[in-house]
Amino acid sequence: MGISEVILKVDHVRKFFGGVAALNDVSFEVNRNEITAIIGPNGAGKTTLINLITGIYPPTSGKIVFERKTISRLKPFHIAYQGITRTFQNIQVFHNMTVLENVMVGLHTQTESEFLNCLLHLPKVKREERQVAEEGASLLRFFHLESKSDWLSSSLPYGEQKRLEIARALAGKPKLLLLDEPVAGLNIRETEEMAELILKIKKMGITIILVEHDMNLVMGISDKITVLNYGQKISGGTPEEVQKDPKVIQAYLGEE
Amino acid sequence: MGFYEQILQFVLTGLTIGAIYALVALGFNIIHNATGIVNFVQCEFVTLGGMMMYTYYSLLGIPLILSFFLSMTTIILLGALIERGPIRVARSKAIIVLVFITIGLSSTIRGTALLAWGPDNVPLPSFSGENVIRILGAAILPQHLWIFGITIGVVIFLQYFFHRTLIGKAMRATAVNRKAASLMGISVNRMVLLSFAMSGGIGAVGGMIIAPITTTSYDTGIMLALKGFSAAILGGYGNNAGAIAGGLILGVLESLGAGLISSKFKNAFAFLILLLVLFFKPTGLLGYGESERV
Amino acid sequence: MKRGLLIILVLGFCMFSSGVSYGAEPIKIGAIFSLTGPGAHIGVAQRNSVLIAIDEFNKKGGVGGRPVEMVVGDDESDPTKAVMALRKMVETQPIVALIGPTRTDTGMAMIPTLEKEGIPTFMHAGGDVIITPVRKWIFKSPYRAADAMERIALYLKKHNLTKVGFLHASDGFGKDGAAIVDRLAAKHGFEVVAKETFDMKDVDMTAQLTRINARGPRAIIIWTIGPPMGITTKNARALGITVPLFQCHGGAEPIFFRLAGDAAEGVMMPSTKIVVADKLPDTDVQKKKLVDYIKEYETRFKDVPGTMVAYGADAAYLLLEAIKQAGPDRAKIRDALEGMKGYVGLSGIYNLSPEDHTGTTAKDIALVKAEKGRFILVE
Amino acid sequence: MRNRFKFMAPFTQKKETLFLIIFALGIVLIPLFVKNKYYFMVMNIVGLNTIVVIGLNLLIGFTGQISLGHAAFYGMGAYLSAIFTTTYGFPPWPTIALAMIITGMVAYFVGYPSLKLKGHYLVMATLGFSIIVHIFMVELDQITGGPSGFPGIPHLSIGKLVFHDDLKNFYLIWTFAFLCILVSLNLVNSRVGRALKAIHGSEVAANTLGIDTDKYKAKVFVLSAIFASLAGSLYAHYITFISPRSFDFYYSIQVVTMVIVGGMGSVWGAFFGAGLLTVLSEILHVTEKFNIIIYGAILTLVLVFLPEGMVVGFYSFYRRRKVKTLIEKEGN
Repeated sequence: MGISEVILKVDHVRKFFGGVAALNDVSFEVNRNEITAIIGPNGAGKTTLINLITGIYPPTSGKIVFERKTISRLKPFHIAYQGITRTFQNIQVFHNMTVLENVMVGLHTQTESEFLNCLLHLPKVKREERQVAEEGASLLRFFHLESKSDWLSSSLPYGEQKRLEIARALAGKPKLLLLDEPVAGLNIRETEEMAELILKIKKMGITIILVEHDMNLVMGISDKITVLNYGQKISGGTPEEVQKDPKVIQAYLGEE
Repeated sequence: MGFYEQILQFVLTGLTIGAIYALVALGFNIIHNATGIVNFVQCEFVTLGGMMMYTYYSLLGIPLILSFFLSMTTIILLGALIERGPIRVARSKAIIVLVFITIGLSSTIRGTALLAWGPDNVPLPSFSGENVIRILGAAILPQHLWIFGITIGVVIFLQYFFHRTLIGKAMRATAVNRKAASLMGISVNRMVLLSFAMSGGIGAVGGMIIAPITTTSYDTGIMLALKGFSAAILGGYGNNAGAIAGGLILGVLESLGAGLISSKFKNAFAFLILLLVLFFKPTGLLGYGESERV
Repeated sequence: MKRGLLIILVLGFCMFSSGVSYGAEPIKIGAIFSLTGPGAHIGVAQRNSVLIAIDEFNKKGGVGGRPVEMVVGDDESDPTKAVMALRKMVETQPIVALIGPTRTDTGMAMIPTLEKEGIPTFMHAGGDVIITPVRKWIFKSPYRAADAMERIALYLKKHNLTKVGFLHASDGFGKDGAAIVDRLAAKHGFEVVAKETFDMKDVDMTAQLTRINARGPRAIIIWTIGPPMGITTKNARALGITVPLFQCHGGAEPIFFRLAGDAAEGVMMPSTKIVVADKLPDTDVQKKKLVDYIKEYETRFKDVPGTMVAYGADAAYLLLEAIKQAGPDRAKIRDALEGMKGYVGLSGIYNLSPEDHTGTTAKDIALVKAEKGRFILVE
Repeated sequence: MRNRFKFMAPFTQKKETLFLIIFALGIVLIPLFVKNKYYFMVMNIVGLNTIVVIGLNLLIGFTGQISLGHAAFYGMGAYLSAIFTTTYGFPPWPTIALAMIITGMVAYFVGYPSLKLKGHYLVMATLGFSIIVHIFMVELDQITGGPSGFPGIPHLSIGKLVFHDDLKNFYLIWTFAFLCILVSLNLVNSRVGRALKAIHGSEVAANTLGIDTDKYKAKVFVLSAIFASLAGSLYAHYITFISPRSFDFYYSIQVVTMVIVGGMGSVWGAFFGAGLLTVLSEILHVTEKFNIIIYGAILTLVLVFLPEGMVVGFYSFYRRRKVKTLIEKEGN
């Protein structure tokens, strides 16, 4: 493997919740245009890590650097503007909006009309609206959701809601996309489709962090894997290296 | 009356009314912890406590003590009824919808009370006479002692209930994490039902013990409850010890403010404190009673 | 869909507008009271008081055989609703005059419309702002607050009580009183040593009374109506305050005893003579009228009339008398009202004039004292 | 459980233009059929309430934040206009704008700190604030006239045209109501509108998509306060008398009920809610005391059984049926 550029660096990060350490001194790096998986048993701190990277809460100590910029004290919306978007473990599509509108919200960082312009519906807003609607529609085509674009998102079946959430995250033209358990609850066929989709996204030049329990998926598509247990990083490397690591086998694979 | 006697007088009256705020604040907390909502029917629990006692005692001639417990039971049942009825039936369980439902119910009950008892204030007799008691130059009524005593009783009962009984512990567990609690086999619905019943009972007690001093009417509960809520925020919303501290502090501050600064803006004090706490120390004096969830 | 809603809405309006048509026989007068909301406990009693006056008037033959009919409206103690109720009445009913409303703020809200439409109006509201400056079409029946307090001042003077504590509600009525007490202090040579205020919804006025008491007043005047009358009295007694307590001229109501309980004993207040009618000397010109009225009120509403009832009834009596004299013509009724002299009412002898739209003076006011659940005449 | 709380994106743009035209026509045509001043007054109050409710709906219905303090902003508009024009002789129209600016700034200071907090703290902050404002209206009687109210406010005028009767005020108030509906529709069908709805849907998700949720919540709160202030100023110049009683807690509850009955998240629903409840409370006048019960009962029943509100509720029922038939067709 050639020399790859580091896009995200997690540096000695700790996170305490009321004295309990959810993450304890975790460091790892993510290379540009790779798929990096984070795995570990339940309660290992995977989702906490994603929440820290996307700024849901700040780390207790340590820092997170994205493209040479420290982002660990930024608010989530700032981080979105830096080019990081995500999906959620428990789907967070906007139930009160249509499928198309959901994706259009995803385009928020790509547009700039503010209150006053919108109230008066200035020509600029009109232009932007048209552009946003078109881009949204083309994204929906990419995700095979175009026939349901004016459905209320809550009326979509589960698998399609998952796809919609990814579409929405992708709309923000991220450099780094974080997927929190994208195939949880999907059947085998849907999981295969999702794997293809993730690889397709990678081909678009987007770096991906993947939190997942499905080992077949993780081993199949990841370039690198970081393994967490009880809030600590216990292993890291290529899928082959990780699979051989006795610590991982003991802590994780041994369980199953 | 010298300056220190005055101060003592303000503090004593402040503590009395503060005890009522504390009871109301506890009522708010219990429901908040079980459901996450602000329950506006708390106002009516307080009102109805006094009005039911008036009905049982003054209109039906039932002995005072019996009236007290009858009235409390009635409001407990009402609380349970509200949970079993509108709150559980509601098609949407979104917090915003549930809060608004309690606002609607509050209005409905207040209107019904107006029909049933009319707009006039009605008196309740003191529990034991009206002979003024002098403490270091300050004057208080026997009813004030009843208020302190009963409030302390309620607090001790709650302390015991939440920390020593299985069902109380289950309620605390539900407050901390609903999902985990239900996985542990705790019936969340039952806990919510219980919380409504308990808030009802506590609110009713507050309404009953203050009524002999202030008289009571179909809408007395509103101001008491809103200030009780301020007390809950002051102490840290959801935190029971905070509710008691918040109530007493608010009562005393209000009384001192009215007495020493100006009685003009007496009612503004409580809400000013509410705003200041929200702006500068939103966790209240003693912090949240629950952990943060994302 | 939306159009459907619009149609429903418009239909709704049309249903209103179909209106009700009556024969032209009865003469209509409007009456707007606070039947609900914070002013309700007074508004309902006042409606009752007016009902009696009108029935009595009709029994005596009305205006040349034409009965007077009262069209009742409720302002919900809300100024906006008051104006709406008035507009509705003006548009749908041929009223020649208006009685009410109950509250000062609802009254003030209605004044622009009343003046514009030219409707002679007898209000029940207590605030003197209603008739200061004198407005062409507006009269009011309750005593001027200044007259009522002057009655107390005379007592203070007589008993040489020169240091006075003043406690008042923060509503319009209470604030009027606060201004008046300063004027009277200068006039009658007493000193206001402390002045405190409370909100109508307050449940405890101990702090304010403590402050007042600390200044060593020889008498305390409390200026409010409704529930706070009871609470302040109770609080004062609880603090062990023994100096004479005065409540305002709206206090002499049966409910005062229920609100204040044992603490009521000895509290004095200016009042209409209605609460002490049976104790008046037979020479009193108002006595017969009062006794008859009370009997009628008690049999009809199973309730003891208080001082507010007298104001309500007088507004009606005066207006009916004017209608009788002038016929169903708004301007003539107004002129007749203004010319009303020496009319013996329940609250006093009314002498209305272009300068005086209330017509009573401090002389008409009785000072009464609460004693064993009844009011007695002090002097 | 949560996804049962459904909103429909109720109307398409094309339909909205049609409704706006019908609405404008209605404003122009109604005076041809209605002559009774009382009905105009009722409609004018509906208009004023509509302005407040539309603004409040942007906050409650679209963004999912609860305010129980809009009576205070309504009152601030009314009092600021009354005091500046009557006491200090300011020209009325600029004063209305000034009142809107002041109210907006005050709203920002009240709203921003509590909107940053998780949970429904705004409810209590606004409630506390509105009680404080009410106390100031009552206590600062040198300035506000205290509880007896503030009389003698001038009518608005444009050149020689004085808006002194119900009909002229009808045109004035409804022109503003129309404009408010127009700009609100613009807003909700835009980037900002979507951001607000997204905050209602999931605040965390909205934030991770680049939406500055704190700022948007504060801004929409300010906007809703400004709408209320405008309505308050118009009210003051229309009735020419104001008193604290018109701006108390009950008014806040009333407008919130209108939002909910009309439908959270529907601009037209706001108009419907304001109209229905204002007219209803006039009709219910007959029943006197039952008024407050009926209000509460309507609020409760609508929320329990039609949490989307009546307009959106019925509409989404219709949509759901349509979607169902579509699915069935697809199946064939």
